[in-house]
Amino acid sequence: MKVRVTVMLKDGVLDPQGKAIGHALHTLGFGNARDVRVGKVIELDLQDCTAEEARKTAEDMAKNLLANLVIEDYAIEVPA
Amino acid sequence: MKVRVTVMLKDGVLDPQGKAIGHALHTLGFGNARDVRVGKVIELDLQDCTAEEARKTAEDMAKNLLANLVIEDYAIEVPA
Amino acid sequence: MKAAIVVFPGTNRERDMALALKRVTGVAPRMIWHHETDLTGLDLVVLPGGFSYGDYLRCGAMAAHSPVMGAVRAFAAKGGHILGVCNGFQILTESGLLPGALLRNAALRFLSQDCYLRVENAQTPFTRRWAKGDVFRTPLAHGDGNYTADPATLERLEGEGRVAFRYASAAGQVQADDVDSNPNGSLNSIAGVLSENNRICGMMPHPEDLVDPLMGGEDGLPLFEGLVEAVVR
Amino acid sequence: MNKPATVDVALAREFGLTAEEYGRVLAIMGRTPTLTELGVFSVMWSEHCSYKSSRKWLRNLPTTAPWVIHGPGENAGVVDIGQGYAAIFKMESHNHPSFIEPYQGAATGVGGILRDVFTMGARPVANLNALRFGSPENPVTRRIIDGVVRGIGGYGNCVGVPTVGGEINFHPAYDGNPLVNAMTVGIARTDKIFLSAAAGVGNPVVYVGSRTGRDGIHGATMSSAEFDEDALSKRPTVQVGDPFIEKLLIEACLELMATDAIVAIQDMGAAGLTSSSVEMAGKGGVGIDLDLDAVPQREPGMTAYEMMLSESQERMLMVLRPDRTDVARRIFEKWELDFAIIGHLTETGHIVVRHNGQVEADIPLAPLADQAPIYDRPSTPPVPPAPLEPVHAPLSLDAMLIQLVASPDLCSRSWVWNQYDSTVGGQTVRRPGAADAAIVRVDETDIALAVTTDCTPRYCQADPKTGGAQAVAEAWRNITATGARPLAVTDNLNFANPEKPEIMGQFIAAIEGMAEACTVLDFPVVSGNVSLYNETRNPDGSTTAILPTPAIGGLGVLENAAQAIGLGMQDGKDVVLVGATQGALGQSIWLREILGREDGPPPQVDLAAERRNGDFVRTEILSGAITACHDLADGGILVGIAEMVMAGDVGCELDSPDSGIRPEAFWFGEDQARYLACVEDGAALCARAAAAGVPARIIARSGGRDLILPSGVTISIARLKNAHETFFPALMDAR
Ligand SMILES: Nc1ncnc2c1ncn2[C@@H]1O[C@H](COP(=O)(O)OP(=O)(O)O)[C@@H](O)[C@H]1O
Ligand SMILES: [Mg+2]
Repeated sequence: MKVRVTVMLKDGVLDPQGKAIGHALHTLGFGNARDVRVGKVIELDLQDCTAEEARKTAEDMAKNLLANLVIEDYAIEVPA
Repeated sequence: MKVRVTVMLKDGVLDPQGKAIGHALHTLGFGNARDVRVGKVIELDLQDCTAEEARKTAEDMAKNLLANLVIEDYAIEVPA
Repeated sequence: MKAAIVVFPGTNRERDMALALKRVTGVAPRMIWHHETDLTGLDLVVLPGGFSYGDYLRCGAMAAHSPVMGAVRAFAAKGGHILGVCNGFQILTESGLLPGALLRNAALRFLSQDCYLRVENAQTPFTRRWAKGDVFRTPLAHGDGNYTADPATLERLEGEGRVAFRYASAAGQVQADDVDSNPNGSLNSIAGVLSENNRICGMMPHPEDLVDPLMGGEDGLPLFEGLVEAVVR
Repeated sequence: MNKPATVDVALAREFGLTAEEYGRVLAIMGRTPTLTELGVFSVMWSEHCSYKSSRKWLRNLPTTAPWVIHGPGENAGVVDIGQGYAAIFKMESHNHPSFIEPYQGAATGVGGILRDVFTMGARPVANLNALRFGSPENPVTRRIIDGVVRGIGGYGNCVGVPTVGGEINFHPAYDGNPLVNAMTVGIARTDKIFLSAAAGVGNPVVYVGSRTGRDGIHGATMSSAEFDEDALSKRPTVQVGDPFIEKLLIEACLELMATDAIVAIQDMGAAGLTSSSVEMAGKGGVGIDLDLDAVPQREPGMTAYEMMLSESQERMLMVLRPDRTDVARRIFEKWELDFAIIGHLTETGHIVVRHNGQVEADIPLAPLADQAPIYDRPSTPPVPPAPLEPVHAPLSLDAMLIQLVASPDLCSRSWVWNQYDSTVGGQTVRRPGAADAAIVRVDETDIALAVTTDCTPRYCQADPKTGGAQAVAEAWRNITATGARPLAVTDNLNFANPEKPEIMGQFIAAIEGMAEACTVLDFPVVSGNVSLYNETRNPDGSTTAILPTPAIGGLGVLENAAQAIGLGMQDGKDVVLVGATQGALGQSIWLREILGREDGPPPQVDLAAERRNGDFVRTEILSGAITACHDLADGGILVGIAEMVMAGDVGCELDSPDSGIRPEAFWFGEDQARYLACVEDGAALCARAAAAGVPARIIARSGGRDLILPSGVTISIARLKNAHETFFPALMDAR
């Protein structure tokens, strides 16, 4: 079961990387780009489990390791 | 228009992060995790444009700046 | 003082730390491999700098789950003294032993340079050799040293005197938005924080790399000398 | 991958072998080789692995001295530094990969040179680099600098080896072909040095480190070919480095080296498993059988050809004592690294490669090595440069100085070195910028090493022989200026296409100059690397060659680290100029930056004077008379003074030159064999110099917060620093 965990900085935590990319995009002529945020995505395959179990496991992984809840939020996708 | 660009290392290119995370997940008891790959996700807002234009612009951004096509692939999502 | 240094895969400043500790205790500290869990008889546990697990995912995230960290937690609960420097600080925040988190440096580049620290609380085992307001020089070398915490946490840290060190100019001026004196962009220029009982200290710069005139000075030495005094029984 | 089925001369050509070379392959094999065999021949006979264009000339370099333990031929050079310790060091290029993917190219360059050093049993203690970039005006340059600097830092910082020095030049000749040369220095006990010659028929061949993937297949042949637009389509050959694994590999190998398990060991560098297995067996005069099914693999379905040619990083090959394989396995398991017995030594004298029960290659090793092509390529001697016509200063002295200290080749590199961890290890006595050579103490001793990289490509372009000698002399001088005794060099000879007679002529002349300098200065070459075909094919069919760039990595030793001195100006001293000044402005930075001209001959290199002046300066440093010292190079006296002033944060007042030389030539001429020295008693030093036949004169008195010119014009330290520090941040962090 393929799972995708996306980890983004929380709203309110400054994202200098997003700011730098936003700036670079503007210089490159993409003047209409706004609110650029950068995060991480972790893709993996979970063996022998249902979509529901996969979601539950990914949730555990995110809380335990993949995200630092002090500064980050996470989202989980289990493509059908 | 919200746009999301996901940038992952090409298949076959070594992903040291993914490898290390996979290893850590195993020690944490997530023994059924396989093929862990790590990428970047860039979320942004494109002003004054249609979904189609947004996709096209994001494509340009990915090729020009967001992805390093030597070693990375990208994917674009424009949530409806 | 019986001191030990924890070595994780990818740790790389354990030798520097050992030189500093040996300098003040006269004996080489014990090296503890991250699989070990026996910390009995120790006065001080040091989590040194480096790139544990390559700093992949987040600095310190994977090391925080190492077997030894369970023992470090128990050691802390019993009032043990713990020093975390650089990657060690990141591991302490990742494992929840210290509040807050370390983000990428504001300029998004690795920084290796000297900085100046102002001592904010001199009533701790780590700072007792200094007076409040003293300024000392120390090298720093990190890519993720930009300290952050949520407003409530920050208020508590500041209110309880748990900011150990702040980045400052050579003259002791603290100015958070000045890249020269606060190079990584830390909130309130925070360079080091303390646990509630003042027995755990995490800091980004490397006082252990400035304990020998040959290497350019002894500005970092008081930290280690103070520790010896504080934990000696 | 999509590969044609038939092995023939056309395929051989695609693999970089000429028709004549393919003919030799057929003669050796007595049959049509298999694809894997052709792959083995093509990489072993590539310029990169066989040195076929350069070998004849490299023999002219002096390589011995009483303190040399191993010269060229091993993975790295080894010199005795006293008290039972040896320094092990080498420099290597990663030019082509760094153009294609600057971050990974530079990072894996650092990883590769580290392995060359720790494979011999040394703990790496210092990294350096020598970088050449295209014009700062070229928009590509900025992207390349950014990636290369991040890559060097990203790898070196993570493995925990301090990056303590290097050099950077800019020139449009490097626009399409930057140079990234990385150097590593390590320390070992003289009785614990590990070599690569395999021995002991039946002994197991062991693979450790990362798994093998389809990385960088044909990297070795690519680095032996010119660049064209196709280069960018060769991108899949990019390798990604994993410094975390390298760090574990260093620790695991050093732990194993403390036992008696290892018979022979070699890193898998260019041409990976092929070159390591062929060279180890070849050097030991034994055969080797490999079973590729046992090779740890990252991807499914890899062919024998792919595994033999893969350049996956962070891998080593070892021959072990059979009764110690379990000890070794336990160590590598502790460090969570792959460990696999993938073959054994035989008495056949052949390399035999099996995969899926099939023999994929069976090649006799002796002819593979002995009959490797060596070329005596046609060459034309370089044309001596015309003398420089008289030139005149268009600006005031202070304006020219400010312009020079702000120029790309002379400005502060702190933006660069501040991204490199220079203190990890706790042994860095002098960091970048603090002395002419970096100083690193040897753990548990008072000994310190002095290390530097140097080359002045514009001199080499104008006169390759003088340029070759100058590069060696400057490295020797940089070491001397710290008080250390120069011991030996490693080199990285970066040149363009050797099939062009004028390029071959440059190469031969540069080596001639290097050889003379190394001989006179007792500074033998103990390791090195050759990088040829550094040119770019332009869309119109013409080519742009790089400037000839024989980068020199120098190493010296101090018995007592505390005797090392820096270059920062000290308060209240006499500043003495040691060495003769003629005012040589040909090929000077002044000529280029102020008048926009690159012509004339480079400054002469008088090796006897270098030796005499340098030996004098070193003696005076060790006796304690000279307390700060800076050698003179790019920019001449006035730039040298300004650098000392900025480094020490102490000003000085200059005397009038009254030398009979025009002021711009006196202050900015680049005559060699010169030093600036801070001393308590300048007159006494000058008297001792006169007795030693060394020209010396007091040129300034230090103190205050300004640089005061003989005219009375004052330049504040702040103004100097502001000019000096602007270039890199303005170029790189422009928002
Ligand atoms: N790429 C680099 N990496 C690290 N340090 C560097 C680099 N380039 C230059 N440096 C350091 O900057 C200082 C000045 O370099 P350079 O101008 O080449 O000195 P010199 O002309 O005296 O040999 C030296 O300390 C050198 O090691
Ligand atoms: Mg130099």
